[in-house]
Amino acid sequence: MPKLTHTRRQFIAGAAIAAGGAAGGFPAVSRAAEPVKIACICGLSGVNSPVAPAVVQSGQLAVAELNEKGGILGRKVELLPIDDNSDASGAVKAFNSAIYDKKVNIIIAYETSAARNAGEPIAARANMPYIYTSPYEGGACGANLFIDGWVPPQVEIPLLKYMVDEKNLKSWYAIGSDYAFGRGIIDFAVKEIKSLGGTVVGEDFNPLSSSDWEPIFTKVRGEKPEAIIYCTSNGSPNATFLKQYKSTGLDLPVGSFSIDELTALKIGESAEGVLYTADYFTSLDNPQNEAYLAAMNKMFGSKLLTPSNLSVPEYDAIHIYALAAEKVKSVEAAAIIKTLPTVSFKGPRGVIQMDKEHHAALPIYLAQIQKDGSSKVIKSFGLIDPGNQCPKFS
Amino acid sequence: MLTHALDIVTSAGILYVVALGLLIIFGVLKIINLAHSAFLAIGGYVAVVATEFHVSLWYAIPIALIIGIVIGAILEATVLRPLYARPLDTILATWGISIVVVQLITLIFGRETQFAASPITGAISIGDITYSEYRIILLGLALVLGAIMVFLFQATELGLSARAVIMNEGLAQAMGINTRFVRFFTFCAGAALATMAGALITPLVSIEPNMGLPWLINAFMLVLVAGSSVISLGWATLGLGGAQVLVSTFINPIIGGLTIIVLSVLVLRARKTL
Amino acid sequence: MSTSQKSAPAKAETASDIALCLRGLRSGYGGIDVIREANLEVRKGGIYAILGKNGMGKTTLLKTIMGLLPIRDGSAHILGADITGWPTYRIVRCGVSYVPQEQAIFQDLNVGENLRIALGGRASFKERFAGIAGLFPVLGQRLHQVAGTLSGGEQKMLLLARALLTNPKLILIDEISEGLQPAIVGHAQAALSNACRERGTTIVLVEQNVRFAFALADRYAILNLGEIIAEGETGSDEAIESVSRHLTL
Amino acid sequence: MDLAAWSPDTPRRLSVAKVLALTACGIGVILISSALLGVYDAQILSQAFFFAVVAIAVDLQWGYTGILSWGQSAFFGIGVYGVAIASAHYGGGAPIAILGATIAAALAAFVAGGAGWLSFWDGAPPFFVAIVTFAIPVVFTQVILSGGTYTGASSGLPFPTPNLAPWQWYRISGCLLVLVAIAAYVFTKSDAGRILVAIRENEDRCRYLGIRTARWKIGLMAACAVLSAVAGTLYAEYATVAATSYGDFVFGTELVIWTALGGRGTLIGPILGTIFINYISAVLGGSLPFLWLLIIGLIFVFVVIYLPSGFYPFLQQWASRRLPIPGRPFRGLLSSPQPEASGRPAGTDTRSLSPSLPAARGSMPRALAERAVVLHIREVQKSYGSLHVLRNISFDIHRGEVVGIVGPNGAGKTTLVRCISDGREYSAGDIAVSGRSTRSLSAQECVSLGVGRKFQTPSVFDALSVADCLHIARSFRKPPSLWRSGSHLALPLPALRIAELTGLFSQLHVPASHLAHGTKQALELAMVLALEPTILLLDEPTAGLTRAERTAVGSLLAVLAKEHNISVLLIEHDVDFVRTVCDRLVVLHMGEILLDGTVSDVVESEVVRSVYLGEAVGGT
Repeated sequence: MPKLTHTRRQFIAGAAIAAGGAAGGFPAVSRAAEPVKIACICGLSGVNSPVAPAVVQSGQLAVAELNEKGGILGRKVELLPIDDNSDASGAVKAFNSAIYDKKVNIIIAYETSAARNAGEPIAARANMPYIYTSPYEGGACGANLFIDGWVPPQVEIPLLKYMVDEKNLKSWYAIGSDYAFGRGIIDFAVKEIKSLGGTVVGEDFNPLSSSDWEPIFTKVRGEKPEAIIYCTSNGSPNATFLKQYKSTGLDLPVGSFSIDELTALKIGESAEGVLYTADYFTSLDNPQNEAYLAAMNKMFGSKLLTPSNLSVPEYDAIHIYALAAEKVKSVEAAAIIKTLPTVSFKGPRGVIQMDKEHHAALPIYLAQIQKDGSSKVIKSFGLIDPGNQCPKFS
Repeated sequence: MLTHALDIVTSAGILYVVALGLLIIFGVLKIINLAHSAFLAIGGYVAVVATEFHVSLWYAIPIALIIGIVIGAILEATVLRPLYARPLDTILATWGISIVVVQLITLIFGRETQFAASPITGAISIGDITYSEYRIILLGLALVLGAIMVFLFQATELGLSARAVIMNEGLAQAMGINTRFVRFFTFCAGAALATMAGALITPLVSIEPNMGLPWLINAFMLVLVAGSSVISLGWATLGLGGAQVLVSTFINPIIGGLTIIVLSVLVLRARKTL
Repeated sequence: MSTSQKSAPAKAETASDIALCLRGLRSGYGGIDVIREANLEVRKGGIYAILGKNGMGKTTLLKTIMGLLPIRDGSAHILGADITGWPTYRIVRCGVSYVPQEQAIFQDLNVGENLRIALGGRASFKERFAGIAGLFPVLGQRLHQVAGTLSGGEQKMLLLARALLTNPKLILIDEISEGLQPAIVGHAQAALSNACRERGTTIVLVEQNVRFAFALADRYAILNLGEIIAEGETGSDEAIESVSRHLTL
Repeated sequence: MDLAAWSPDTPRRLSVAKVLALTACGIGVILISSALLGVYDAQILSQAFFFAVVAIAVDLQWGYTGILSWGQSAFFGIGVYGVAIASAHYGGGAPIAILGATIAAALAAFVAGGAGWLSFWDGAPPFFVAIVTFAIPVVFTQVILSGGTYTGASSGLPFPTPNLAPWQWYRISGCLLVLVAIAAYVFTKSDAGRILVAIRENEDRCRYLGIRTARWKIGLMAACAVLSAVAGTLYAEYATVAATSYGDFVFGTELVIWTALGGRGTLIGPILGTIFINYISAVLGGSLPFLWLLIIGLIFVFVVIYLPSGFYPFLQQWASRRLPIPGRPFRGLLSSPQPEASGRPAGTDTRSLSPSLPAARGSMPRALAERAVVLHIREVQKSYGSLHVLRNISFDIHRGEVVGIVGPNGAGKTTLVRCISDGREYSAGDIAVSGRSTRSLSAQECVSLGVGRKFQTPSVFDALSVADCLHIARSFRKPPSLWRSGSHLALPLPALRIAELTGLFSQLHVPASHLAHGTKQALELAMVLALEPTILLLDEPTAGLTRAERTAVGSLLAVLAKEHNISVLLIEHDVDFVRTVCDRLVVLHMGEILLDGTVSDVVESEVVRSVYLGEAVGGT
């Protein structure tokens, strides 16, 4: 239990300082045989806590795989999960702890946008490479910041093209949760629908705290669109939206940018028929995914938390980091930062290609939710470019 | 037009069900029960457990009611009774209870959103429109619940005692009413109504440890505007809940979300009584 | 009711004739003792008047007996039972009715509810009300009227009816005659002496209205600054003189 | 009015040297510890220091003044966003950031003032402000979330900030905390701080001392909002990003919890509570986030029930039991500049004064007719709906006259006193004090016209010392200082007489709660007299007093009227008392004046006699 003793010593020392007493210096530790430390910062408490443990598991598998092959540059790899309470103040603490206390080599984090925005400047000042693994609204740029989750163009363009062009649904109602992600996604979707020749007859945002979608559905009834596109915040509003939608008796095709495989499974019948795109499904038929799922099963057994497109990017990111380090034969920050945009990795999602604008081209798939809540992949779009996220880097 | 009217009355019904437990505790005990949101969450999780055992929500509701009574009884005896002489501190203590309950739920069920099977998911046709069947049912339940409360308060000995305590606790004692028991019973009933409401709203909302919080402040405001009468709570939910629906529909849902809070505070300031 | 009937004879050996007994009673509000060292014995079946000017502690004395104020020192026995420290409802349930002076009715409840509250479901309202309806004909017609809309005199009648409804052994009445028309005072007087005569109810009156008190009571006491300073038979010659001395300006 | 001033050697008084020494000490600790701390500890503690500044704001409102503010986080959040929006959208640089901070502080003050105005109406229950402030963070969060790219919505708003090292932030936040804590300490010890405690202790008494309590509370809320916003602006520079979690409801409740656990009303308690809990949760919370919150919740409930004043006072008591500190000797007043009072030792037996005074009443210096009318009451009515509690009340009181109101229970005596002391109470008619109508004037405004009211049960400020209570009574004459505590107490002669005669001066530093009942009554009377009233209203001034004390009070009133020309209106039941003290009696019966005449007129009146014996009065 080395971690626990460390914590206790730190606690006692800190408490002594907090109480105004003097504390002795920390014993100097030789760094020669130090392992390569990866901070997995994620919301173990707060809104992200339902997903965060699965992210940690994904990371633990990646680290185990690396260590089995001899680690990175012959050094052992260690994963340090750190809680950021899914918010900005938690992220400030978590990033400071990772960088200054735990002295990690890289941060690979699954976080809310607020937490990312709070943590990123801290990482930037310390010149700490930082891979962000959440799907997000796009446009986050930092010299040290890399993203391997999806951004709106990657999921939105294929889904809307499919629904507007192939299914010939021209009249749309767009609904979102009122926060950055919801607004960003819906704004992009509205533009895209228009450029595809469709019309948007209504656009509404519901406060995050609200669980009543009825007034919006009443407006939808009045506008009589042919289809609905929505993006709520993850988890709970998704469910309230779909449950209440189902009970309105409106029977329109629905496209979603906020649902994921696990949530759909839990919502079940109310989500039937919803179309959505993502970069990962557990049912993906490729050897990497099969191997990944088998390894996860073996490692965690009954404690396994079902992987999803939110947790797999952590696994990919750790491998991407390892590839970059091996490529430049160094874990030195400047070298890593320079090399990361050139790495590509074939993982459970398929081929991931990091690009010059610090985002990743990803394989995208279309799925429809079945009556039992499972997601059936009905189309594969191949590798989709993230678009111009950070033109200043290219 | 019809849908707007349905939106207003059904929203008022939901708010009524959610605020009722808070109202009777405020009315009789004169305390603000911040643990109300935690009680709602307990009700929600009863529905989750029921789903896990493949029990219908209709059976989960009486179970939620019983659990609410038990929890109410324990908390009244251990936390609230020592604090009746310090009513302001009950705000703090009930908030503390709320933290404890929410964290216990989190430790048991995890932080993630849970789902409860709803007995009714469809829509019914009213005139030329379709409308959520469950919302209509919930409105009916709210009316029934209101009628039961009116009956209990108006026509039973215990209700008479409770009204007497609301009006004049000292005189009620002098009439031979065991006010301590009335307080105890009221808190249990308030907690039970809250847990039941938590279970009742599960077909419309999703369940997570903090699910009660968004309801809490609106419920407060409605109760303060309504005073301590189960009937005026009906009018308050209809008026303020209706205003919320109209603002959400015709202006936007974001301002709509603040309607009840803002209007209530202004009404109370203008009325200058609670 | 039934419990007190059973328990009263058991303790009858020690205080068979005494309905109310106070020994060195002390109580008050905050830092003040309003009642200091009050001693009193009221025989069963009698009507006892406690007289005194404003602010001498009459209301406080009744509240203390009723358990609405804590007893700081001394003891109180009712019908042989030591009720020191009992909660109010228990005292009421052993056969005591209390008629407070202020805020004595539930204004927003109707007459019937105001009456029913005193019964607390312990007996059939119809039966009991039939027993006293003859004394209060007005109330019988107005059971559904909101009590706050009754006239002052009618409200006092309601108080008396409520007090008698429970068939109490002991009634404590705080200034029932205050602000009443002479006719109604006479009515109240009749109702109370009837209760005493027919049912053997013990009545303790706190009064400023000496004429009313003396017409009803057989004994009186004068309370001054929280102490009983005089006591006696109302029929005696010195009674009027003593009362005049203590009660007028 | 003659004033006499003292400089009591107040142990509470703060010297400049002490304040400077404390400040130097605090800053020294911060500077030295900054060199010893690891980077991570410095980071956590910096954040805790900023939060502790907001906890001080919560404590000033809640612990000292009794305003439970659940929403202090919103003002912190406003500060954070003020700087963030200014720097992110209008160019970086210190001037823009300072401008943003200033606007944010003004906005915070405005919002807090508005919340105060919404919360503090007459008769508002004390929990109402808690509900209103509960709503502020909810509104704040909603506004930020719907602000799109302008506020950064849920993503937070990053903006350019100066790049300072962790220990630099540690020093900045630490020094800020020390300075704010010292300033708050000086403030709470000042005249103004004393008024806050008085408001918490007894708001009604404050109103009838002419203190505009609602204004004080609104002002305090605005000031604390500014303080929180300023902490927020600096914190924003430290955090480099604005996020809703800095202003949300959860943070608001956490601040209250930290304050409650540390010990409200102690300043140091909430500071230590905040630092301690933040530090521990950074260390423990990481590995056991949910369990940690559960423990905090349980401790909070426990503290609310069993240690309502919090941990710090508890530890202090525990420590003082272990290490007994010798009690401070009394350093009361020994002399007074008044010639007739000088030489009389403090704590004079009040009884020794009484005998000579009633005799003095016989020789009136001037005829009644010559004297000015001080209180003029004409056809005053008070009704609740159709119920008339007072009808057609008219009488005058002249300068230096003592008038008693008598009458059986329910006659309307206390209602009449209330109508005279608060112009909004009467429904019709007119009351004039020294020729100026009080119609629809508040109690505070009536005080400034010269009405002094003493309540029936002694109404003083239990937590404050006798000297402080008297100071507060004087504060309406002189605006209280925000930083100085008045070192001398200037009292008008009548107040001085009372204080001296009743031995209050020997107990100047005794908390009012420790006074005997009679001395408390005297203190309240002295407080009311400190207002320099022209008309003194007393509701049963002898209730609960012993016979000897009654006599003493009677002679005091006689002195006030005869020597200081103060008019007195008193409600009284004790005939002997009335007989010796009053020039005139007004008999009230069922809301009307039955008789207005001399004491002997009234005592001999058959009508009055029959009213008192409860006989029907002539068919009226």
